[in-house]
Amino acid sequence: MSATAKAVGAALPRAEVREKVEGRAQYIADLYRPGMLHGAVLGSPHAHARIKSYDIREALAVPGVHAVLTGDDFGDHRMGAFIKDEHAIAKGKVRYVGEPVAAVAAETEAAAKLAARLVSVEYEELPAILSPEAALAPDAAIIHEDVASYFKVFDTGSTANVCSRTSLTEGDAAAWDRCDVIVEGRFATQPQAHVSLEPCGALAEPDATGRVTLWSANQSVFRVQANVSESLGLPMAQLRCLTPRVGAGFGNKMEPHIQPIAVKLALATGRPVKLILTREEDFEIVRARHPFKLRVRTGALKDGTLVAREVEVLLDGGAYADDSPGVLGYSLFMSPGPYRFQYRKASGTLVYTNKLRFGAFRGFGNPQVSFAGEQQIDEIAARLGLDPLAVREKSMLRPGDKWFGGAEVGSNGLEECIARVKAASGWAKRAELEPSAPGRKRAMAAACTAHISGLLATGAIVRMLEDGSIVLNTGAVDIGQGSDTALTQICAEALMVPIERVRLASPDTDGSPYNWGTTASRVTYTTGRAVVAAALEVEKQIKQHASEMLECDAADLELRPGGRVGIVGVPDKAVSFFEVSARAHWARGGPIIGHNSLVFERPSVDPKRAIAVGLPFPQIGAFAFGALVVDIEIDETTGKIEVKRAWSAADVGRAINPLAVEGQLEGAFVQGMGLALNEEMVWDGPRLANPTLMDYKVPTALDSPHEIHSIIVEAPEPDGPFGAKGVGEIGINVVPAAIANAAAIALGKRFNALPLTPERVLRAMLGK
Amino acid sequence: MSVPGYHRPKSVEDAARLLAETDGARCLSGGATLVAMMNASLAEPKAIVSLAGIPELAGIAELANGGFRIGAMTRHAATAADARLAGTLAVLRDAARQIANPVVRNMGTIGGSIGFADPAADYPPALVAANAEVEIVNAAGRRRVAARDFFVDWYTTACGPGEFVTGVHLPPPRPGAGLYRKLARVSGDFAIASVALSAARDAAGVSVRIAVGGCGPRPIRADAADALLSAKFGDAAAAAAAGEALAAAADPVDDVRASAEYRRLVIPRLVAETVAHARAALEAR
Amino acid sequence: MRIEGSFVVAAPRERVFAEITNPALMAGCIPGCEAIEVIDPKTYRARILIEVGPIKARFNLVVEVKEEAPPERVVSVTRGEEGTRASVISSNNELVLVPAEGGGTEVKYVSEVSVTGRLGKFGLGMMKKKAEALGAKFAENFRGKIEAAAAS
Amino acid sequence: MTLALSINGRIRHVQAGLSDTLLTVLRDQLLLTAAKRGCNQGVCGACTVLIDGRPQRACLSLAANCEGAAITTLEGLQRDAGMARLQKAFTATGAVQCGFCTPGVLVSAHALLSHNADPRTDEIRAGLSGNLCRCSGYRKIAEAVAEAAKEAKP
Repeated sequence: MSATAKAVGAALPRAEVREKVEGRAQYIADLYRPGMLHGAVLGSPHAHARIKSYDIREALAVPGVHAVLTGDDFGDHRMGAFIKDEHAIAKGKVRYVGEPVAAVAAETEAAAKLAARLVSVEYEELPAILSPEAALAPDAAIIHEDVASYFKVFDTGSTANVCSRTSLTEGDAAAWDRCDVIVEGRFATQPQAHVSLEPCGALAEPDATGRVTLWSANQSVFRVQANVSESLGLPMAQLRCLTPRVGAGFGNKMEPHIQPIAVKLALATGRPVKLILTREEDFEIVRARHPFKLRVRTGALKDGTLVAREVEVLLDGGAYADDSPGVLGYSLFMSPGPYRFQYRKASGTLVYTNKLRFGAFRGFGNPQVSFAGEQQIDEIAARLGLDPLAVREKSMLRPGDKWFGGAEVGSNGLEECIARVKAASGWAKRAELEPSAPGRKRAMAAACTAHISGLLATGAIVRMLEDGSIVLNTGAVDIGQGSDTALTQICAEALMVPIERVRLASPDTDGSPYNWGTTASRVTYTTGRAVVAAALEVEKQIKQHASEMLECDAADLELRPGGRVGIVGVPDKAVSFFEVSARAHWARGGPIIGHNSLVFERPSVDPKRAIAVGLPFPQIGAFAFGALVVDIEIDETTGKIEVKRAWSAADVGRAINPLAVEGQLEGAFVQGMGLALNEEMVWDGPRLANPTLMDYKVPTALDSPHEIHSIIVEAPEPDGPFGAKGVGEIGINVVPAAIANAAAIALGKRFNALPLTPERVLRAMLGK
Repeated sequence: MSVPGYHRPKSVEDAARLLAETDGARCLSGGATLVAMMNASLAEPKAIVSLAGIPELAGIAELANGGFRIGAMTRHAATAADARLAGTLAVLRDAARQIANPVVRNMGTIGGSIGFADPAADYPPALVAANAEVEIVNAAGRRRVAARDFFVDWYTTACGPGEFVTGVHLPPPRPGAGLYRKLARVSGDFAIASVALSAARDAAGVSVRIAVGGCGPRPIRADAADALLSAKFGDAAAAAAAGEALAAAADPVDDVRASAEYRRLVIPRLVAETVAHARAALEAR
Repeated sequence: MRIEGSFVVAAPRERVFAEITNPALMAGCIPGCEAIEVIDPKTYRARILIEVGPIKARFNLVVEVKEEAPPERVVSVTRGEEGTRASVISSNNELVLVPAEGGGTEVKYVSEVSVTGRLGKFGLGMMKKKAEALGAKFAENFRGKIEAAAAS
Repeated sequence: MTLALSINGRIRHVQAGLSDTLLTVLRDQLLLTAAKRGCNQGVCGACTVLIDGRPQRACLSLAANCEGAAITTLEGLQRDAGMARLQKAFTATGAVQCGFCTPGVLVSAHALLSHNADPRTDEIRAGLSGNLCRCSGYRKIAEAVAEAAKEAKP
């Protein structure tokens, strides 16, 4: 890249793409260490049972076994993002089928798996709670008897099987009386599996002093460090957490999976231990998207002006809280959608059940509430005979408006998003769309969304090496979404150096500044801000040196492309970063290091405007906006829905790397299609019935349309890095809602449950 | 230098003998099914008899009567690409083309697939509609079983202990149409329900064979359905009646792909659509 | 995994009840049953081989009769494992005998079966389908035995 | 038991039992880790390698059954002109995100282009329908394959 070409905004290839296309990229399962043992776990056969006793003699007798660990070998330490309710391994009680009960380290994987099976455990079965309703029944068995004593990071209101409850209210309920049309409905969404193509895994290696180096498939080396240290009762400093390449996460790897057990096995054997889950264990043990039950009401005036929205949700949280309180809170916070309402109320309850923990998954509750809310806006438009997008344009949030609860909204490009998808899709002439063959129905529909990017803390360290090249260290894990590339571009742009002169250090809890994690679409925005600020400190130090070298005032200096600094207006009066850095290292001032730390501080709720109870995040993030149009066909013989074309616009503030932004919008759309049309985790009583890729199917290249038009809208965010906001999740939020809206137009039937399988659609068509 | 327990006999007779004499021996053809089960520790064979070394099991050969013999080791990709399987036999090609995906079609074999006899697989109904026969061998010799009698129950065929499939015999292709309509959740999945139809047309009229997959322990067929369609191939009412007859004969279950009730609901609709497409194909000629 | 079914036997209820609680006869009717051993009047040990395609699963089961209300109802619990504990199976079974017209007896059976381990993960779909076939085969064998005995 | 397998043009000696798959042998003994284990059931495609020139699932191929076959992994295609064009196109079009599916996709795409030099978009997508990708939504992957095919034209 020439010295003058811009880094930010350039559709550059991924920094690490070469090793990936040459098959040299190393993921957790590809790592080998000398003397490495293999780990395996035994899953609970019961959904809810007390553990009476263990007998590990048979397991220990298996040739090549080095350690067999059960709950008795783990202290009574608990971890958890919002509620510390989870041991590293089942201890005293099992709470879902498949929950790790015992763990083995052996010379070979086969020996470890055989030995794990031979650990015999005596259980006292308890009634299994398999639905939120059963959890709330007065006589229900209690899953976490001592929930009251757990440490909680916010006022969760936990009692009996209620894990947390949240409510947020703004405006005057009398607004309902002013409504000319009110639509109300009950909706249900299904559990979805992430199916990151790489199953979870970890490799832990102790050193002589008992300090453990832990590689693992993760979305945050710092959350791994925190969770492992909390669940094993180790000081954080005793753990050094690293990350190999990660084969996607989508939320599956944000909180812990098998890391605490791998570390305990390593400490027990004094040997490196590698534990890679099978695909089936990844389905059964880790986490999945929350199934929601919703009751939603929306009211509007005759002319389509939206007036009031009320949402009530019931969440199945599974056996452990994990990120669920955050998903509950966030889904309520986003439930009104990007519109002006005079009255908004959202309340919900999260309950424990004896299923695997439900946790973070791209969209974090937004797809679930949007499936209901965005259909009700279409229902209102249909009743009033209005264009569904016109109804949205009439009431959409405009620049300067606040979000539900009073949170500040920076830039707002929603209007342009809607205009761009309308134009690109030929929305005005959607009624003229013809089915591609007889026996098929065709329709076009739309939906709008907003999403935050932000949340919590991040840092950046920019170091200039002796030769003037730059090492950037942020601790942000690239799970495939392209943050390594984007952050490098931001740093190169800030210091006006060619991108090849900036290298990103791999996340390492020993050397990286803290980063909460790659989640909530936050890395480009929050970590990008820290990178810009850290680069600014480097710039100041460079100018200080240059002012002494060029004998001028630092204020008269400017950075120039290619790693130079010179006097404004005097082209030949300049020095190179190499000269400055050499001076700093060998003569004056010391090595040049810029550092910045920040936490997102804007409050999520203005107490003067809204009443919040049990909101799990006092601060939330910057707001991105999006609009989606889909063109679908329904096969009248079978009810099967095919998506032919889609236009997905997102206001991302500034596209740091347009290729990466398009990749997020296209990938999110197809993952959203899976959620909309066929993906569903199915339980057969207490056990998951389809924990394999033979039985749980995700869209293939033939099930997704080639015409997915991603449209980048740029309304610069005032404090975003070069104006950028996040884009990781927004592209999935309203895919189910838009497809359901199109199906409703094509068939004249409203769908209030996901997925929209051929069966569900044909039944609706035939009124069965 | 090969692995103990692994055998690669050169002849069908050697293979049959090895299977009969070796305890816990299993046949390996393409591996798409058996190795997947071994990886899941569902099948733990003590010996493997690979059929890859037996020349007569590979390839599609034209027979003296104008029909064809498809060797058990013929991969789906080869069956899908063989233009000689035309007219009424096109139903088999259409089915082979829709199995799984291109990479698995390079591995999976017709012998392996029908030997495992998952009723939601694509060959069972197609072979019934093509009026095929399955060639089976055991230590004593070879025999042939009509496809409609070969598939007995869930994952159970007419093959007895020590027996394995050596090939499939197809009658001569007759002018007409052959179609396989597959309804699945996503591309490459097993069928929720499928309809295989061959319609031979000659001076005397149209002779139809139809079978439904994925909706019972074996491919569903009904003499009444064949008769109704053959008598009035153009008639929508006949197609509807045939669909009802097949739905009645079906014995679907609820599974992760769909409910039994939906399968009963969709069979007549798929049959009607497939018959309409076949009729259009006949009229086009 | 819920397995249920019913079939009619041309024999009076008392007769059917006596046979259904007679391990020796049941051994001959349960498809794949290789051995049955009475531990005490309420407890049997059984070894059952189930073959589904290339899958061979030999289950070592313990059947405990929980409730017996002759001649109409038997409730039992089955627990066991197969291979080196490759799969663990447990099921709650209920058998109800209802007089059918013409002096026969309708046998209704319901089992709530839980399978974990290799068969639970991979074979659940196949096992459910095979179980339906096994149920039908059991009915056929049982009816054959009872009606043959009644006829002689 | 020692087994001699032809891998990327060289005979490699490996230990293999009856149930060891080619994928296990490639990854754990020969440290050829381009082929990935995504499901071990032949569905995801991340383990796709060439066996006698045809793309197949390494996880469903028994090592014992591969004696005498020519096995080619992505590591063995680094000096192949067709693969170089694919790698260049995948890099330029943004067809790679997490990269876990990429080796399998590249091997399948390479096989597709070797017998269909100028495939239509729907043919590319059919050819890759056995390689799951959860990040990209497939569009840029199909574009990259079309781009590589265009580059190959004289």
